[in-house]
Amino acid sequence: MNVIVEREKGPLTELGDRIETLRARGMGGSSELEILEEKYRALLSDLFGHLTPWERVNMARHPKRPTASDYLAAFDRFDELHGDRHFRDDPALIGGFAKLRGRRIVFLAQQRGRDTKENIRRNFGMVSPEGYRKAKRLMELASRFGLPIVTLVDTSGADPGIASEEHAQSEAIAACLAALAKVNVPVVATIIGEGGSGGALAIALADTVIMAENSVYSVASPEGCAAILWGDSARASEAADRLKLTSDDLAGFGIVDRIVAEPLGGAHRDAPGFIASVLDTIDAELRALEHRPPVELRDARYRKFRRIGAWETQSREHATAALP
Amino acid sequence: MNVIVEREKGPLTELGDRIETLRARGMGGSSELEILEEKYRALLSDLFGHLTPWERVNMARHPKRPTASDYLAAFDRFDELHGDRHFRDDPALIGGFAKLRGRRIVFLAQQRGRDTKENIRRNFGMVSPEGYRKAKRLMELASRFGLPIVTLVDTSGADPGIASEEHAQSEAIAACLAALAKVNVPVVATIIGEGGSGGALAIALADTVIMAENSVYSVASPEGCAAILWGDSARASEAADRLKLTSDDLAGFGIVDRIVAEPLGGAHRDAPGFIASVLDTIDAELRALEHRPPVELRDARYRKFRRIGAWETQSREHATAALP
Amino acid sequence: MAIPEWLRRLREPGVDAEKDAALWAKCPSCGEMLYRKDLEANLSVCTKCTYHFRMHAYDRINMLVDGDFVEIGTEMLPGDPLGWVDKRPYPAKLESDRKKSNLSEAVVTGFATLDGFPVALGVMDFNFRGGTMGTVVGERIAHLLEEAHRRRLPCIVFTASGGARMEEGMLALMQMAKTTLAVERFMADGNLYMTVLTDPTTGGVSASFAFQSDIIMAESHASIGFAGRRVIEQTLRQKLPDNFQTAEFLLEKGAIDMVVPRHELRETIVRVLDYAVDRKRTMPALKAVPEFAT
Amino acid sequence: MAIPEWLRRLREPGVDAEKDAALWAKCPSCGEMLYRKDLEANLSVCTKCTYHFRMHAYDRINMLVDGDFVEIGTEMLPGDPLGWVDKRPYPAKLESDRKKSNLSEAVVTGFATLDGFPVALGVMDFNFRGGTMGTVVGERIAHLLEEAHRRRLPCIVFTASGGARMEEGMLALMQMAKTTLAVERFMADGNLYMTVLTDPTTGGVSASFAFQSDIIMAESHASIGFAGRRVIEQTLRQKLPDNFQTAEFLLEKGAIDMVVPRHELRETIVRVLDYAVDRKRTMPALKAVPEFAT
Ligand SMILES: [Zn+2]
Ligand SMILES: [Zn+2]
Repeated sequence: MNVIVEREKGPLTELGDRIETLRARGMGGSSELEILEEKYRALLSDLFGHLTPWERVNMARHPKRPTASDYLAAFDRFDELHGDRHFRDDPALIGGFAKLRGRRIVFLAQQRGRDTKENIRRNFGMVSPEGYRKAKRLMELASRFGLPIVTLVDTSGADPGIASEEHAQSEAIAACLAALAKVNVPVVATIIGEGGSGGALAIALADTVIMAENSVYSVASPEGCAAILWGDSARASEAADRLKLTSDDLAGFGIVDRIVAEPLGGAHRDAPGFIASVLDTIDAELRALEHRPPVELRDARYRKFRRIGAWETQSREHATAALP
Repeated sequence: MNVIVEREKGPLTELGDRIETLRARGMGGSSELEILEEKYRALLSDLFGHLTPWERVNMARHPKRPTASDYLAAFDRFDELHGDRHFRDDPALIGGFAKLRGRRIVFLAQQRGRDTKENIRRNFGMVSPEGYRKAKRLMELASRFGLPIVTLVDTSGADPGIASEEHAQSEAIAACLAALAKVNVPVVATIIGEGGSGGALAIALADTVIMAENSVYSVASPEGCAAILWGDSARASEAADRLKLTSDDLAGFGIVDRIVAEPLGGAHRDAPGFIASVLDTIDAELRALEHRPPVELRDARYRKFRRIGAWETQSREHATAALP
Repeated sequence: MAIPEWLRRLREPGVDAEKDAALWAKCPSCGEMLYRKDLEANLSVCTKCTYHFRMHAYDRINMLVDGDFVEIGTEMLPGDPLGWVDKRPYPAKLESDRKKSNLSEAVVTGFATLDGFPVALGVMDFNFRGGTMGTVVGERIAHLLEEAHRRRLPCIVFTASGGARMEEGMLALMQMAKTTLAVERFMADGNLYMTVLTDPTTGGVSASFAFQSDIIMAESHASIGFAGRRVIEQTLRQKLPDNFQTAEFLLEKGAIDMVVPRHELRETIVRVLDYAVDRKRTMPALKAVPEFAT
Repeated sequence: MAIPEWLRRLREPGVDAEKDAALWAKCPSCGEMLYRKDLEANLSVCTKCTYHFRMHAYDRINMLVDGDFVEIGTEMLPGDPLGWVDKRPYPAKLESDRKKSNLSEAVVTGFATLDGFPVALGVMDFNFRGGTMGTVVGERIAHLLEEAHRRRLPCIVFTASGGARMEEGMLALMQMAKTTLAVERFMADGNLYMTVLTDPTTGGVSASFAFQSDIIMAESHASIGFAGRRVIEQTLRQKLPDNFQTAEFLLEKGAIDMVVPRHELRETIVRVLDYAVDRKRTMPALKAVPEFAT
């Protein structure tokens, strides 16, 4: 049960319906409608003005939240490329050539389904080794032809099935990361929904990491974390508090470079507008990166991630003394 | 039915048995034994002195003919490396680090079985895409660390099964060839048994190609060729005549650089001696190649294969006139 | 490229020479009788079931290029290095294929522009010795790649092949090595190499320059594989599913980038060129081809 | 490396601190009661069934190196960037792991020689926070690779990890990126990078520096995978076969180069070094490490 979806039911939906009805009757601009609209905004603000980390997790998983293909629809053009050349085309990871704001790029994204049937086909956006190998191949293609790489992250995590283990999921993710470490072109990754652990990072080792305000990016799912800590996945909300998985937290750690504000109540309340602002942000970041020479680009990428982390430093003497 | 195995039965076996018996009785050096030995040599020469192409095909497929692992046993050392890192380790293609005559190399070979059980495990030396991908990986490893590549070719052809097609056998062979085209280290390939078409060539795009005298290397199996030409695979012998698949023929075409003479009656009649002379030849060829700079090596490889072929040249005017 | 009408007629796809005069062609897939003019106007795609008839190399080139096509490599013609005879001598087979197909070999190579993009273009034709690769196919492909390399032009090759050409024995097999080396040298320098696999693409061509490209397209319904379907069926003694080795099957299995219907082929190729090729770099390059110098 | 006897005893593998005084250990695989001295003398491999007990990092280092081991990176110690508290505060967990394992973090890094080959060596230890990767593990691995790179030494890393360390949140996950970048920069310059996967190697460590190496060995019977076995079983609601995710299973599945029993590990590593490393180049390099300068 999604806590955001639940909260959208009842008064908010009622109010929304009434507004719709009045609008349909041509009462736009009437004072009655204005009052209702004002009420609606106030209610939205009450309900969604201050979201807890767990509420953001639910926002990130909202069934109506725009998925990669919704973003793609706002691109100038997309030509999908398929397959790992060895074994399978993984529909959970889409990729190909694209044109965005007039710029030629290589596009990669985890693709959740927008309904049950598509979710099954897309494996709920959980990528198999074949998907990561396709991604790696396209990253290398991008590097070969000097095309910037734009990725959209939206997955609860890499596929944890038997076949994925048998086909060396670890190697596939590791190779995908290694490919991003090597590419000679700008990489801009955007967390648009759920950024689940290594399966998300595999396409997010980027020069610039953008995050939608209500998306989350986490080392483990709150449910999994709660199960490990307290043997009780129902305490996911508490785990979410601790994991520091919100865009604000991650910007604070230097893990996220840019946050794109969402409409009150979440991206799905004005999908076209929100998508446009994400694409504008990507466009701006690419513009800032695109003229940097490859060596400089790779060095900056190295330094960026090299810096991330927090630890204590002991004097070498002390450290040495404490250890054999 | 192998025509060579058939020919080995009867008088030759009888004579051999009698010689064995006398030797066992301590009659070495006796005139009786000498006469028999003389007879034996004469019979060998009668039976195997002049082999037709089809007989050589049968010699190449002789069940007692030394396989890759027999050669490996004469190396200083072998450390097998496994797997394509994605899907499977293919036992039909063995590879790894090795030391040969004191030289560190990367070794690759098709491995037939030496009995039915091993043949099933090794898929009769017919390599699957995973095997070629392992080979490609090890070729790149060799190039990375400056180790020469030594390959032994012994396969009726690439595996033609459903799974191999599903896992893109074409791509696997093509990628293996491409890897050999790129490596910065010397490559010496030796056809030790059957060199069956593209599945053999995949590990034989080499700076030096050596051929055991009675091995064969063919664009198609004689049986397959006969089936296509006359709808009758029983006419394989005739097809073998036409295909020009013997070591002599191929040396004449510039496809094979060195031929290693076999003992009368085939390599299996003195396996250790023959293996030693093959390894000596490989050693000598590596010595000739090993100090050439990578660029020169790759250029020579390019020119070597670029030259192979025979065609007519028409004056450009004529040619142009003949075509729209 | 001006192809005389009589020659064009000689080269109607998927039809025996004897039936050439006929006005109708039967679709081997749905059985529909198709009026030849309609079929031709529809790029040899069945108007009823979208079955893709095999296309003659020059028809395909006409379908693709903006205007001129400057052919190269025509001076290389097949010899008979093995002195091959089976039911007929190899030279006689070559001669009759030449007449039947009006081609000098199983591949046509040259330069052209596609929507303004200068490219090197190779097109194989199944009508000549089943598109098999002998020395001349290998030579022309390698030559095309070298000429494209010199000019830094993208190279696009349409494959259609039954594999290596038996009648040239191991010299034919060695063309896999030759073309591979040429492809690698071409690609290593950052040039775009693209292949379009058409029906059928198998054997030595499939396992060399067909699958070594940056982008692999396949034409709808094309049959693509290493081993022939019949070989596999005979080996396994079982019937294979209908979609086995089809372009659509290979797309699912991840082997190729895209399946493209013939009607969308040109625009799709142009879009890929637009993504991967720097127009500013290649435009002056074609001027080095004398025929394009004007 | 001189390890005091009392410290060595503290670090007996596979045993709770409480039972430490006991003279006997029970093999979790075959149930055999093993005399500790024998077990230790046998490199912590069960003398009856060859079950490989997990090894303490320093014991492993002792088993491998010729003589001296010069540890680096000890000045980096874990902080508490998230102010993490669950049942206990993270710093308290760190403190008790420090005491229990006598390690300052889940990886030990430094320089040594193996049969005369100078190498950079990293050894993870499951006894510290289940070998999870937090900032300091990432830092020490990256630092090791940078120092090895500077000296052009081969680098060998023994992995043992439950994945990324939850208590450091996304800062832990980012160590996958950090180590990947360090590995790639190291390897791109032609240096040998080898990993030995020991029990268990999973999650973020498995999906980064464990599987990015030139040569991947795994210790016999080690459990290796991305997702944990229990996660998969819970998701699929079915029991997995016993050999699932074992080193031996992965060898069949082509994921790793070799499975090596602990007793052959040292000599196998040395042989690989002998194949891939130019002794003449690396020998002077170690002299740049002050402790090896003599
Ligand atoms: Zn039809
Ligand atoms: Zn035991």
